[in-house]
Amino acid sequence: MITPELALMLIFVSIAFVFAYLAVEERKLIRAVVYSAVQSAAFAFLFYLLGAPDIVLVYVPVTVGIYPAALLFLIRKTEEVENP
Amino acid sequence: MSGVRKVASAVALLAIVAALSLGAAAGGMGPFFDGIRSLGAFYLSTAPPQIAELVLGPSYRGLSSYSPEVVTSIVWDYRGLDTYFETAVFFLAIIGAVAIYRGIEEPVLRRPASGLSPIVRAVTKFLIPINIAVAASIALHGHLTPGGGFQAGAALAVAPIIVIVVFSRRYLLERGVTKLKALFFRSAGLIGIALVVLIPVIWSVISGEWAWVMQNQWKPGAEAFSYPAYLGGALISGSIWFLNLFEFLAVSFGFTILFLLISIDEDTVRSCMIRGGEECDRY
Amino acid sequence: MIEDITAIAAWAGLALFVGGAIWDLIAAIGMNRLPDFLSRLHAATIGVIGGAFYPLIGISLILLGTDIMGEYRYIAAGSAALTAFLILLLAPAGSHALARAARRRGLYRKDILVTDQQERGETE
Amino acid sequence: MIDIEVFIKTFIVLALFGTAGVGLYGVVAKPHATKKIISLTILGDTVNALAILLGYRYPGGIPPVYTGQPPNEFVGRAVDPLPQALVLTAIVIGMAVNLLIIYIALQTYRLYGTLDTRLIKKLRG
Repeated sequence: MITPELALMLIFVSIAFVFAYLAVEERKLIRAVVYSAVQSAAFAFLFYLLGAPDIVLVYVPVTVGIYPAALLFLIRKTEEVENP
Repeated sequence: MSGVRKVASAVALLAIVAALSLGAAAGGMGPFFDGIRSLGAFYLSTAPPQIAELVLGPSYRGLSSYSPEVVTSIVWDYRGLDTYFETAVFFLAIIGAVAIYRGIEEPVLRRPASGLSPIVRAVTKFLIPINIAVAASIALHGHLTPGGGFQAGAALAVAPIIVIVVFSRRYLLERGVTKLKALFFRSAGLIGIALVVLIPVIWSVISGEWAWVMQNQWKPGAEAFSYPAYLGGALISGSIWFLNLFEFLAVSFGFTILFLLISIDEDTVRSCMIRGGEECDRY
Repeated sequence: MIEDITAIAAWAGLALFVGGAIWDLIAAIGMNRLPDFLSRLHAATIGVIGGAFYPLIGISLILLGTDIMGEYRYIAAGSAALTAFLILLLAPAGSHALARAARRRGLYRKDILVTDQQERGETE
Repeated sequence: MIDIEVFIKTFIVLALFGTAGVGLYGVVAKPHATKKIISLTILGDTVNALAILLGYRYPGGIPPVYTGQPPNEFVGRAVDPLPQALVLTAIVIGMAVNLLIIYIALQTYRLYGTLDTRLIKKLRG
C-alpha cells in the first residue's frame, strides 16, 4: 500500500536529483545557481513531508534566498562562465 | 552538451539508481522508516508539560523543559551546550568574513541611489514590514509553534538582501543600518545569550545554593532557582523564550553585516586595497 | 437565512474554481502561441492572477461556509485570503521587473511593438 | 514479486545517496571555485536530508509539536526530534561557513584574477 506522502517524496527526490545533476554540469554559473535553488525547493517540500516544519522554516530562506543572493553577488563580481 | 542531452543523462542516472533500488528492494531495506529510538521517545514524552506531568508527576518538574515544541526544547535545553558552541562557530565565521573586509568602506556616498522602478519599490516598502513581523512572530512563538531563533534570524536576513537589490546599499545606510550598528546588535544578542546562560551560576555564587548551568527549570533535590515556566498565565518555557529572542538578534544582524559587506562596489574595494588611504580606513 | 448565505458563498467559490481553470487554460494556450517575451509574460501573469488569485478567494469563501473544521475554518479562510492578497500584490510587480529587464537587454521583437512609453519618456 | 512500497523507500534513500554523490563529484572534479561552492551546498543539503530521513516514521508520522492529542498517540506517532535539532544547527552553521568561503573566493579573485583552481595552482609562488 502506497500513501500519498510516499509518492510525493518519490517525486520530489527525483526532481532534486535531476536538478542537482544539471547544476553541477551547467557551464553558465547563473543558470547553475538557479538549478541549485530549484533542487533546494524540492528538498524543502521533502522536509515538510518528513514531518519537519522547523527545518522548512530555516531551510527555505537560507537555500532559496540567501545562498543564491550571495552566489549571484559573487558571480557578478568575478566570472560568469565556468572555464572549459 | 546541450540542455536536452543533460536532462537525458540525468534521467539515465536516475534510472540506474532505480535499477539499483529494485535490486535492493528484492532483498529488503535496512532500518529506515521504522520507529524512533528510545532517546527520541524520551524527548517526546518529557518536553511538553502536559505529557511530562503525566509521565513524571508534578514533583519532578525540572526533568521537563516545559515547551510543546520538542525541537526547540532540544536545541536550547537538552543539548544547550551543543548549541552554545555552535553559536560560537557562527560568530567566528562571521568575524572571519568581516576580517577579509577590514579597512574597506565606501569613502563618500556620492552617487545617487539607483535601483528598480517605482512600482517595485512601492511593493517592497509594503512587503518589508510584513517580513519583519513574520520573523518576529516566528521568534517569539518559537517555544509554542514550529520556529525559533535560528529560523526567525534566517527569515529576517532576507529583508536586507531585498532592500539592497530593489533600492540600493545607500538606502539601507541612510535608514541607519550600518555595519557598526549591526555589529553592536549582534554582539548584544551574543552577550544576552551568555547572560541568560550564566545567571543561575551568578545567583548560586551570591546566595550559596545549588544551581545548574544551561537548565531552564529547577532540578529535583535543589529547588533553588529557575526561570519561570509560566508568566502571567502564559507559557514562556523558562529560558527558552529569552534564548530565542537573543539568538534572533544575533543571527539576523550577523547576516545583515555579511550582505552589507558583499554589496560594496568592487572598484572601491580595489582602490582601497591598492592605496590603503585614510579615507578608506574609517573603521 | 444563514444557510442561504453559506450556500451562495459555496457556489460562488466553486464558480471561481471553474473560472480559475479556464484562465489557466487560456494562459497555457497563450504561453505556447504568443510570439515574443513581453506578450508571453502577459500570458504568464494571466495564469498567476486568474489561476491562483481567484481560486484562493474561492477556497476562502467555501471554507467560511463549511462547519467540518470548527473554529479552524476562520484561520484557514484568513490564510487563503491573505495569500491571495499577497499574490495580487507581488505577481504584477515581479512581471513588471522582468519586463523592464527584458526591455533593457532588448529581448523583444521591435517589429510587433505598438508603443514604447519608456522611449517617449511618459513614465520613468 | 517485489513489494512496491519497499521499492519506493529504497529508491528514496538511494536517490539521496546519488544526489550526495553528484555533489561530491562536483566538489572534487569541477575546477571552478564557484561551481565547487554550489556543489558543496548540494552535498550538505543532501546529508541533512538523509539525517532527517533517519528519524521518519512510516506510516503516519506527525511533526514533533504537541498540539493537544492524547499523550500515547503523540509519543506513538511523532517523528524523532533529535535529528531535526541537530540538522537545524547544522544548516545555520553551514550557511555561515559557506558565506565565509564565498568571501574567501572573492578575495582570491581579487588577488589572482581568476577562480579556476588549476590556474591558481600555476600562479602560486
